[in-house]
Amino acid sequence: MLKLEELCQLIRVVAEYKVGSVEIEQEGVRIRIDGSPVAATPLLTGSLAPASLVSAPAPPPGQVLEGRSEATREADEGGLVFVTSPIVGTFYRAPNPEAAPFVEVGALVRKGQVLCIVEAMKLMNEIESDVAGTVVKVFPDNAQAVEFGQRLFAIRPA
Amino acid sequence: MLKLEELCQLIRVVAEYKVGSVEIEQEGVRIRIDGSPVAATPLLTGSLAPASLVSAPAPPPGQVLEGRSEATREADEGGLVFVTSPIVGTFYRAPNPEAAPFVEVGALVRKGQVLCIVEAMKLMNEIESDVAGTVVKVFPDNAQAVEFGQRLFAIRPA
Amino acid sequence: MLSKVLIANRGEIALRVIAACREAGLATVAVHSEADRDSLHVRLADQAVCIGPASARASYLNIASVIAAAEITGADAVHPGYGFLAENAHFAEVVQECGLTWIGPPPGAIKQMGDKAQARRTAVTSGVPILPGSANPLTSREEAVALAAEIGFPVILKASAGGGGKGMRVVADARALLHAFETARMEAERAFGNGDLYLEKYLDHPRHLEVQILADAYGRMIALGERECSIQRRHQKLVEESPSTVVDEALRQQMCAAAVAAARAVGFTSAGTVEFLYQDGQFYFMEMNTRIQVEHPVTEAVTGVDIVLEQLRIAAGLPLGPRRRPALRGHAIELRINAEDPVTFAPSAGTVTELGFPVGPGVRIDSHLYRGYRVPPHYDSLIAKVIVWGRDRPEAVRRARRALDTFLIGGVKTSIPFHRRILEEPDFLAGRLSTRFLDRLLKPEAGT
Amino acid sequence: MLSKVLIANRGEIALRVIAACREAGLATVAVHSEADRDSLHVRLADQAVCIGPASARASYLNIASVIAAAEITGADAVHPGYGFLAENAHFAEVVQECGLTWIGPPPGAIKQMGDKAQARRTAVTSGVPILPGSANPLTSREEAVALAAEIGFPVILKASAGGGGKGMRVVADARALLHAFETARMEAERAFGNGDLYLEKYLDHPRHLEVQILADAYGRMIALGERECSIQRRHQKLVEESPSTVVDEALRQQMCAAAVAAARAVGFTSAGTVEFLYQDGQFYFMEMNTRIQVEHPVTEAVTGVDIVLEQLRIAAGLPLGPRRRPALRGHAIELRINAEDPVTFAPSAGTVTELGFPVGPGVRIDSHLYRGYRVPPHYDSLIAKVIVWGRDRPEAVRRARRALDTFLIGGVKTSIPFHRRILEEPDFLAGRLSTRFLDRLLKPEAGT
Repeated sequence: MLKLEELCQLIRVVAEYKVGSVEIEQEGVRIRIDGSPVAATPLLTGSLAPASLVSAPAPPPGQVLEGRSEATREADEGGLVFVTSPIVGTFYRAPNPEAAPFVEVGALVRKGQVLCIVEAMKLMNEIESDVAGTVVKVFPDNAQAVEFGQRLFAIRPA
Repeated sequence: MLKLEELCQLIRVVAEYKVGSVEIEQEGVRIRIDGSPVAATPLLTGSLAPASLVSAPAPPPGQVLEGRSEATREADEGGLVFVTSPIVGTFYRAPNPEAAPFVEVGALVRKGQVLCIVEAMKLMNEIESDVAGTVVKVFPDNAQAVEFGQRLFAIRPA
Repeated sequence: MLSKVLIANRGEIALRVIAACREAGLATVAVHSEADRDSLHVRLADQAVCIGPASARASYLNIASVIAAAEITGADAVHPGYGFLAENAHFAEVVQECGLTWIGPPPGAIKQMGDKAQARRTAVTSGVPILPGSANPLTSREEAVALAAEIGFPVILKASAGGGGKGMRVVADARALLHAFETARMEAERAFGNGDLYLEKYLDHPRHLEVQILADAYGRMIALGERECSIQRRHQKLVEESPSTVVDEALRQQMCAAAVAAARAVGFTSAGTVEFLYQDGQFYFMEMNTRIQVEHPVTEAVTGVDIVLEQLRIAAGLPLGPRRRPALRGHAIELRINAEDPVTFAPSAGTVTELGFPVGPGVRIDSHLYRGYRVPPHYDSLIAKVIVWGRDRPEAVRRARRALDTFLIGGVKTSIPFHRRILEEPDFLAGRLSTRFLDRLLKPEAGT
Repeated sequence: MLSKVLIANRGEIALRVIAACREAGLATVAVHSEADRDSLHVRLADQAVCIGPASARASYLNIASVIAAAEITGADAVHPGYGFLAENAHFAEVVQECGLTWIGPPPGAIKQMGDKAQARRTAVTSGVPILPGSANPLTSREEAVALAAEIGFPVILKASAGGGGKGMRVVADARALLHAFETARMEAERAFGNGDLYLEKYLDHPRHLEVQILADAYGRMIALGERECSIQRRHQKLVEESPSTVVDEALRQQMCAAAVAAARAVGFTSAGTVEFLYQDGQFYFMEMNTRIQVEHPVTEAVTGVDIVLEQLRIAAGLPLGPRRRPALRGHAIELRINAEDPVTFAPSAGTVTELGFPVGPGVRIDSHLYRGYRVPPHYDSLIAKVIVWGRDRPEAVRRARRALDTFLIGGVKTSIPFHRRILEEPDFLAGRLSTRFLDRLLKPEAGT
């Protein structure tokens, strides 16, 4: 069926032309693009993407797309909540190199519990969970640089 | 089935023409495009639109897509056929200013019947109907300039 | 030496700095707010970091975020562009304290020129003329009259605490001054709870002229001639040109010497601009901008010097490229195209649905627009600079008209029609300019 | 006088002509094929007429359609741009017979220069040097050797009826010539059924130099100096510059005089270009192009003259703007950006999904691109011209690199990476150019 690049192009067209929705069904595959704008902006893609700072799968181009698909995702994935970085800096999973990570995938966290540290200008900023639930995914690697708004954790609310 | 580029074009047409929705089903493939605009359709601001030569409602953007959108239109409008101008020139409904028009709205025409004249470089080019049927609409005014491909008549085939 | 420059800005100036960095062989880091994710500067830079939400305060003005972005990308220098943090001496200091190179003047020079009263004192001690007036609040009508006689009428009374025209009076002679003094004092007293007045020479048709300065770390400082920036609306420049129709080579030499003297007095390096008011053959120091300016391209067009590239060279510890003040060749005009209603001047955010840039000789477009770009409502409304060059002023004007007439922008309202009108004004064509130029042009508009 | 100009072209040159018309105060009519409905020239012109389907033959080359479009819009003049009908003398005649002004040279001049043999004879009678060779087919080996000795070795044997290398031999001396003569004759006989051979001086590292001419209806004709166009791939120019690194003022004067002599001999008016081959201090007339050329902007950049505007002036019966040959100021380079694979050179039609034009001093972009534009497969692949100017050649080269590095085009492949490579070639940087320049550059590429 459609390749990713083609699908992206399709989404772009849907968004640019502000079409309500597009559905494609073929060989048991169903694609539905809901054109209602979730938030901002069309996405950037392809070969021209700047050698972005961040090597995580999410970052600059990605995020825009994600914002768009969140509504769908929540339905599909059972209402995940994403904890994003409130500052620019370096992501640490543990308070120091010898210590165990604050949280692992599968851990139960309570609201206000420290999930990680983001270091900026020599300051260690503790990032707390704003929801109680189970950690489903940790997005950045340890010691990876993170941008403002970048996804750090996915949590399934309790 | 449709190629991506074709699909995109379809969406563009749906959006541009503000069509309600389009569904295609063929060989187990189903495509549905919902055209309800999500927000305001972007348009070209007045001042920038070139003082186009042609004042008819259809022309420039429309035509490119005609061939393609006819299927839909036929269903909606009862299978109209459009006679377009094969040359650039001046449209005349009658052989001379004193004569009666070749055809009027409501007239029955046979295939090959002269519908009008388009004058170019002092030559009077007779335009014949390529279908038998009833004249439903005459698009240009008499003595109006017409472009290549511009709609001249709508005919409901007999 | 520099190797990677973080550009703490957005829009066309971010593109401009990235271009200069490319030419200099430097890697670049863009920073951007969430509203600017799809901006060209993000695409064009080698790396990009989102530093905050749309609000400028939380992103482009957020010093900690900008510095953190430099840290995580390994940038070793910061170019501030104009606006935002460009004249924030504290930011410049933080940049330097973090071991990064500040591509701008020494923080001390920014501070000294940033305090307007101190800047005027600096001008005076450097022998640069300032607008004559009272240094301290006037103690009596009699003192006011004596001082006005010394300065020469007309003069203007202003409230020390004031603004918005309250306590302000333009007077043409001693009799009028005596008459106005108490009223103005009362008005000021009522408006601001402070009746202190001061007095200054009044210019009724001043021109805004400015001199571009470049200075390296080795004591070489040159002026790149003047720019005429009199066409302003509420202190926002709309049209700039070089040379000025009123400046001959003798005056140019005087103004350049004065600008250099003022800049030298604060130990200035990098690129900056000394702004003057000019009327009736006299020029008066107003202030110095210690950064690259929006209108720098007109000077580039008539001198051939790449001012941003020179900033990079200077910051890298290289000597200035040009060795002496270059002659001004031909005539250049810049038109600042804003996304705004050309009649009401209300900002016009929205999506650019159509775009065609002008082509042809003598036209440069610095713009971050593309078709589909959404002009965000959060920042200033400049969307493109049209810079034209001609062998003489009439040719530059013709090319400017051509450029505007062939610049297609759909989806947002722009100032193009307003600029186009300016280019037909007899006073503009005759080079009869003053900061009042637009007052006259806008007055009839109010009635329509 | 003119009032409304129909532009019988598309793409960037249509925009360029519309811009010049705007500057001259002339109304414009765009014509376009069905494939070009959404093109900028359609949007920018005052009126637009669809003249046929995508195929150039049925639209842009369709004389009747173009004339009919002029008739129904009331256009009173036709500018042909370059390519398509630009050098079609019959079209020029039809335009004039229809009472329209032809913005180009007299049809007779187009015809005389269009016939390459006649053009060479014109050059000879005007005292302009041509590549020495045999005027008629060679009758014997002995005649060939005698002529070769007179011309000087190396020489090249060519089949009169030929092409594609058949019957072609480059020979370095008399012995080799004697040896090659019969083989070449037999090869030609077999390939073309005609064994006639002729002989010409062989240039093994010629430069393609050309001189821009402007001439008005009052007998004033000036040359605007030379352009170096040696960087070609299959006779398609890719990079042009002015001045040439090999032309000094004395040579420039000679070449300009020769160009003017050849143009005068055919009663030339409007804008045209005389093309020469150059090697080892000698130049030889090749042909004259009787139209505006793609690369005219480099001459505009170093002279300040708007060549298209001059065409309009001349056609309107006005005298030439410039009074004498202008000095060439600084250095200009043009890069022709094509929508093509930078390695295979296969055309790359498609939709432009991302677009960012270069900013900064010394850069001019003539392009009809916008984001979302579909590059049609029906026409030539030129999508943008990048013209840079610098105070000297090294600065122009640096700016050219900067412009390419900051020119974002997504969705179609472009020649930008190939152009970028050229700008790093030691021979290019040293100005060691010849029409063979790209042969060497392309050879290693074949292996990868």
